[in-house]
Amino acid sequence: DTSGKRIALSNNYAGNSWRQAMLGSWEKVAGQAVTDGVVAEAPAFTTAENQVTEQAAQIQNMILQGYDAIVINAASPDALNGAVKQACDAGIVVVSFDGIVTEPCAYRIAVDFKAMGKVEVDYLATRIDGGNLLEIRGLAGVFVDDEISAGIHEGVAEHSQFKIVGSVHGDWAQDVAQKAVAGILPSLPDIAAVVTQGGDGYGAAQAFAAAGRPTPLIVMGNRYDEMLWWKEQKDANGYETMSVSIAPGVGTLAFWVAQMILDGKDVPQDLTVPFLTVTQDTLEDSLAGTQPGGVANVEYSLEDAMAAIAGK
Amino acid sequence: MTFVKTLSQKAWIWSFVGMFAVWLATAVYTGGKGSADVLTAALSFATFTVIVGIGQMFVITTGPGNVDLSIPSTISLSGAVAMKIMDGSNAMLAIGFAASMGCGVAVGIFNYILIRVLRIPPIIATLSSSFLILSSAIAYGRGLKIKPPPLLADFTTAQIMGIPVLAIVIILLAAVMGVVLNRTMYGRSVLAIGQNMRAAWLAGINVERIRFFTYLLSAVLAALCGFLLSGFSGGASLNMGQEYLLASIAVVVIGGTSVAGGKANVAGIWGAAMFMFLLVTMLNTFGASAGIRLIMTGLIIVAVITIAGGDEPQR
Amino acid sequence: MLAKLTSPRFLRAALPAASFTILLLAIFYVQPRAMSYFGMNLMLQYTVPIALATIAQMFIITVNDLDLSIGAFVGLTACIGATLLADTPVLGVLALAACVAAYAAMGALIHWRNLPSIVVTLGMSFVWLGIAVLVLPTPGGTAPGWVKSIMALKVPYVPFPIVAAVVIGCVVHVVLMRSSYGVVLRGAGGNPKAIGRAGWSLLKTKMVMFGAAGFFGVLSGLSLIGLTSAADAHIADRYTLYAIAGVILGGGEFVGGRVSPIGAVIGALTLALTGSFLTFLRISPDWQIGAQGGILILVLALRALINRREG
Amino acid sequence: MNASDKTIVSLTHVAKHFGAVRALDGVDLTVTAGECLGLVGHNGAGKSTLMNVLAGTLSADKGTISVHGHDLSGRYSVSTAGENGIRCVFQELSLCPNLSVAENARIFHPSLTGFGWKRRAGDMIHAKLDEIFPGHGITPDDVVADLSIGKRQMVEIARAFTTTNAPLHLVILDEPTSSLDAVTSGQLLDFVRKVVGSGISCILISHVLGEVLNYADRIVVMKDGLVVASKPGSDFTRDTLVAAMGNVVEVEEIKDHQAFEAKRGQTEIVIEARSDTALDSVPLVAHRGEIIGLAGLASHGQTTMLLKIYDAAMRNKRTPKVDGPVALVAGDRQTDGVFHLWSISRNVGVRSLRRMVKRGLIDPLAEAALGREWQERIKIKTPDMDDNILSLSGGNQQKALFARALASDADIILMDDPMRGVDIGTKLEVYDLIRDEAAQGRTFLWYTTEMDELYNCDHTYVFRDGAIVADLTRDALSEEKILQSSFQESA
Ligand SMILES: Nc1ncnc2c1ncn2[C@@H]1O[C@H](COP(=O)(O)OP(=O)(O)OP(=O)(O)O)[C@@H](O)[C@H]1O
Ligand SMILES: Nc1ncnc2c1ncn2[C@@H]1O[C@H](COP(=O)(O)OP(=O)(O)OP(=O)(O)O)[C@@H](O)[C@H]1O
Ligand SMILES: [Mg+2]
Ligand SMILES: [Mg+2]
Repeated sequence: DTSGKRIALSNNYAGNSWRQAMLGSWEKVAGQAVTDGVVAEAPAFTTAENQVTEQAAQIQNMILQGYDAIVINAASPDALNGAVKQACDAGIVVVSFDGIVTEPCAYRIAVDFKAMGKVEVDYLATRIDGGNLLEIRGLAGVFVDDEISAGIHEGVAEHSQFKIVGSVHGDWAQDVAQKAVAGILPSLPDIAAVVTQGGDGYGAAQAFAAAGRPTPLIVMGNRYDEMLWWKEQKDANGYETMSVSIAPGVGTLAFWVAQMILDGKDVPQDLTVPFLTVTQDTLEDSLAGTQPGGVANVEYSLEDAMAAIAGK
Repeated sequence: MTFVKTLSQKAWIWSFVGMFAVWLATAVYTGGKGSADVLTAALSFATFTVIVGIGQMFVITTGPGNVDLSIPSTISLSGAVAMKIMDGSNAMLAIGFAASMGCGVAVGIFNYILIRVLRIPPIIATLSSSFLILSSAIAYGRGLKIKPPPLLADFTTAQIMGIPVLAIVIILLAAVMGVVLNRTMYGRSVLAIGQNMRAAWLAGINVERIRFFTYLLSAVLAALCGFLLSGFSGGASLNMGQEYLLASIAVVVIGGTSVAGGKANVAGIWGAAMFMFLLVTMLNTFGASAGIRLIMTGLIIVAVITIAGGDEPQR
Repeated sequence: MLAKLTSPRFLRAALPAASFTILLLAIFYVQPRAMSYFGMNLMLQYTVPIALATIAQMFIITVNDLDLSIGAFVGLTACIGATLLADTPVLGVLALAACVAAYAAMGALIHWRNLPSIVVTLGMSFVWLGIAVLVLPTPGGTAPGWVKSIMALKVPYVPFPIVAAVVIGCVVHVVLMRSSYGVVLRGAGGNPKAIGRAGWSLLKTKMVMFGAAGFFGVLSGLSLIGLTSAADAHIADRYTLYAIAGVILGGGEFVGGRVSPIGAVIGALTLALTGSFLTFLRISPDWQIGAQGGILILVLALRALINRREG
Repeated sequence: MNASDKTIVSLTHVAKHFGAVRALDGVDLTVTAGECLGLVGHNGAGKSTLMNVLAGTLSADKGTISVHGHDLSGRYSVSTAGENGIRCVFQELSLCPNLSVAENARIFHPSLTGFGWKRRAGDMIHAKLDEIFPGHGITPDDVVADLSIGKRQMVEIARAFTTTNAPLHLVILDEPTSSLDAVTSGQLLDFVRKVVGSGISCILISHVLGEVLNYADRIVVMKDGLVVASKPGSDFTRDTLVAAMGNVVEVEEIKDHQAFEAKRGQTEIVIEARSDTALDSVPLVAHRGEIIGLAGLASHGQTTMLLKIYDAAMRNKRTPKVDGPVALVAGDRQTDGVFHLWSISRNVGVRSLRRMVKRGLIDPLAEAALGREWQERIKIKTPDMDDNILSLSGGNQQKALFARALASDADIILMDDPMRGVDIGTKLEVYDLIRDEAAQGRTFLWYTTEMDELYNCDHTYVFRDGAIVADLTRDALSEEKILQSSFQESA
């Protein structure tokens, strides 16, 4: 019985659509759980700045407030370990997801970002014979960026018909990506496809259009605007691509995992969740299920969570 | 020769020199491929930096300690509000624009109240208000990504002979602002306040009214940037203003405006904004690793400013 | 006595401390558990590196410059600390010393060409970040054991962060505000020409101040990894703004060499505490970011009251 | 050899050019031990430039400089000057405003270090202040920014005379009395005589010729970058000195000049103000077209009163009553006056911008014309009004500020000891200008530390401790009366 337990979400950033969708899912699922009396409290906390030290301080404040479990989307995989360890030492269950922490005492709900990168190239190999690729990366020096990029490069090494002719940092932001692509595009040869990390596909499409270049095959990242654009293209000229990203609802999985641990259930320390893929066929459904400005999402119920764990 | 010499003493000329050098380096590397298109792209993107840069310039010119850190969140809020109100319909364009300007005015007034009535140092006042503004944007739109009205999208992306229409408009705006700075009472007052606030007051300048207009102008231009930017990039997003925080300050200062206040230059903002864009483009084209790219970016900025040199020391 | 306590200058000096105290009391009110050795320790731990970075920024502001690179620099020193310093201590120490020297050189360059420090430091922030990314391409590394044990120090009765803050504030106060060379350094901010006319080298004062800033930047980076035990190139990006805000919150001014080391430390603590206060309140996630701004404004509005009295 | 024993410094053929301006055009100057050398000359004659060369802050383009018989040309700097016991109190103050009085003293003495330096520095400067300016009211812990300009000047002067282990042979005083009132000026000059008696030399620059005539052993007259006369002080009279300076203006004794009829009552009241102290014996009243003097010892509330009136006018406050637009001539030109990035023309024009607007834009031709007009009228010595304001000599900067106020549309002109550092020739012309303007209906409020100037005023209000203690009409005005009111203890 966890009806007296309190679970807090420590979130390091709220300034983009993915995070907003994540917070929305949390509020919906965890809020329902509180109403249903499954847990006593499940507030979400966001730091004003995406900053390790602020989040560490936030976690410490949560320790002080005596939460039973802390669910974390971390600003850094290693740099929060100090605070996480303190939480564990205080007997608090720590579950990290998306931005996971490496501290051994914490639970991790990880996405295999490397595989995500590789899937993109694998998909391209099924679609086109080969050609030049443009890679849009995330924020330099951040772990996720390196992982996805490594996966992409691994894929390219496997499929030697592809060649990455340009690589820019789009910081996972649509407008930054648009700017970076617009700058490098004039000097690039014909681009067959664009591999992305999510949140930047629409910006790339805009940049190609603005430069008057033929639209290449752009791998999308499940954002509403990306899917909407894709849909328009699909209806207009049968444009075909794929879209892949981690679902913001994974936060709710983390919530249930924390709840189960508090409930005394046996949960493995490391879980891997599949990333969410939208294909040509599922596009309409995904689009319909996503609210404007959001991200294609899957929210977990307790049963889903149990299934996810059992499936492991 | 004397022409070259007087020109080289103008701080702003160096931003153009830097811009040209970087562009040339890129062109040489790519064998001239797409060099003209790169300039077009640079013009399109520099436009937005210039809009906020102009506002930031006036603020910075009013003296040390004056800087507007709320520009990024004002961009986000204005974009979100305008997009939601217009909801992709051309008919609502004017109303959306008015709402966006309204955001700017509100932010400007709010900032000024913090600075004036609550006497909070401007840098902290605008930092605090930026948090509040961002929260408003979140609460209002939750990162809503609504497409801009086609008319707005077309206008912001239109080109005439490879020159973005918006860039032409903003070049005109910059020219007007240059005149405002140098040839109007308001501009003169800003320059005077920046040199010595007390002396300005004693010379009959209504210091507080001028400061109010300056913060208002900065916020309104940020709002305008948000409006146009969301038209240009196909919708508003919460983090779309983020990169303009440092960029707005950087282009102002690289463009020859003195952080000590009292000395400003509008033309330099254009040079600096183009320079910053082309610099990133050059390094992207060279394809160096992220670390090397960052180091090169920094060193080139420092090199340009070092060659330009600082102000002549006064007697 | 009473006259002295109500004099404007005393009030102005006491302002940062008053803001801090009120914020602390508010926190104790909403979360009584914070009012304990353990609680204070937890709540204030992460303010130590921020305080050090703020002091670094203060040195630069003293000589009328502004450092937009301190955050990136702290990140770099953290990365060096978690890699080189841990693996090959000699090399690590040398690298950190080179960082301090690079800062001093930056000061020399700014003086020599009379450059706007904002642009130079902005440029250098990319350089620091770039080097950090090269040193530590993905987050990780481990802090040297001794750094960790220093930061985990348990002082009886008084929580370590408070001891650290007092020590930092007092040491810098003595060096900058009390020592005879400190006078020259501050004077170089107040009226550089007068200092030059009195026969002092302005180049030297700039280099000393930037060097000192670099040194405290290194301390900040090391204390940070002492807490986090691992590093990340972006670990301290936000310190740049926080440090500036902390100095100003602590009663410093952008020009004229008017700074207060103790005020700056308190300013840094105040800024950090606003975040904590927020966690103790229940606010809808939408408004949490805004609430932090709101709290800052409330704390600062107090100053308006006191300033009013000043007339 | 014997001669050079007594010579402290000698400069020969020193020249210094700033662009086209020949500030110094081949100057010879020697200072011997134990003499007070008076240095006079019109604004922009090159006095400050010469002193800067002597202090090592400017290096001469040509010429030699030797100290105690050693030729130091080419390697002369601030520190060599200091090592050789040469100190300078510059015309524009050189204190650090953010530091305390004691700390500013420390800046001057590299050897003041180690434990307890602050107390030693404080004692040292305090003792020197006591010695020169008894009753100065300054404590070593005072922050300089909080001090009035007069007190700052006192601190700087006292600092120049303090000694630690470095020798002290020569103190240069560049217009030391410009911000001091009559009493403190007297204290300083008496002290200078005393110091000179002990073998230390002083160079005294002043535009108040009486000071130089009465206190200098030898007087050197400069004109347009050249030394035109150098004779024992007793060889000059006021008239011959003025003549040597090259002023064509007949020196009229101001006291005799006036034939003021009492205007009071004929025109309406435009200003009525009281101080904040509630101890005023009378309110300050000004009728249109009057010249009102504010007297008393320095910083006894005169500037505060001017600012209060200015503030009321700017914000349309009800009290104090101010009727009409005001303009202010700042006395502390560094902090209250000049815009250091601007040209002279712009500095003059800033108060009159509204008039220069044509079709919404400031007309640069009108601005330049205004600048030229006032360069002419008030004789601002510069080759080009588009040059930076700081290229002007101190007195000429002050004239530019004067021009700013007079050129404006203001009916009421507030003057905060506006003649600081203005030469005698110009002063007399400005007095005429002021009287003419007053005759045309402008009202002047004139705070001055120079007794003589008060004879231009219709009414003089004497201030003490922030309160108005006396209202003297032109007829009743006398130096004794003012001093008496300034010192009289309130019963
Ligand atoms: N009476 C004055 N004397 C000199 N300078 C002034 C005076 N009043 C204002 N100033 C200068 O002009 C600046 C702005 O003027 P303003 O009077 O609007 O502000 P303030 O004096 O801070 O406001 P308030 O008097 O309403 O509290 C001040 O910060 C100050 O530098
Ligand atoms: N830095 C400078 N740049 C250009 N011109 C200068 C500079 N310094 C001085 N001058 C010029 O040199 C001349 C001499 O100036 P100086 O300051 O020595 O005059 P002064 O005799 O001290 O006058 P005053 O009595 O007004 O103080 C002036 O014409 C002045 O304009
Ligand atoms: Mg002079
Ligand atoms: Mg005088």
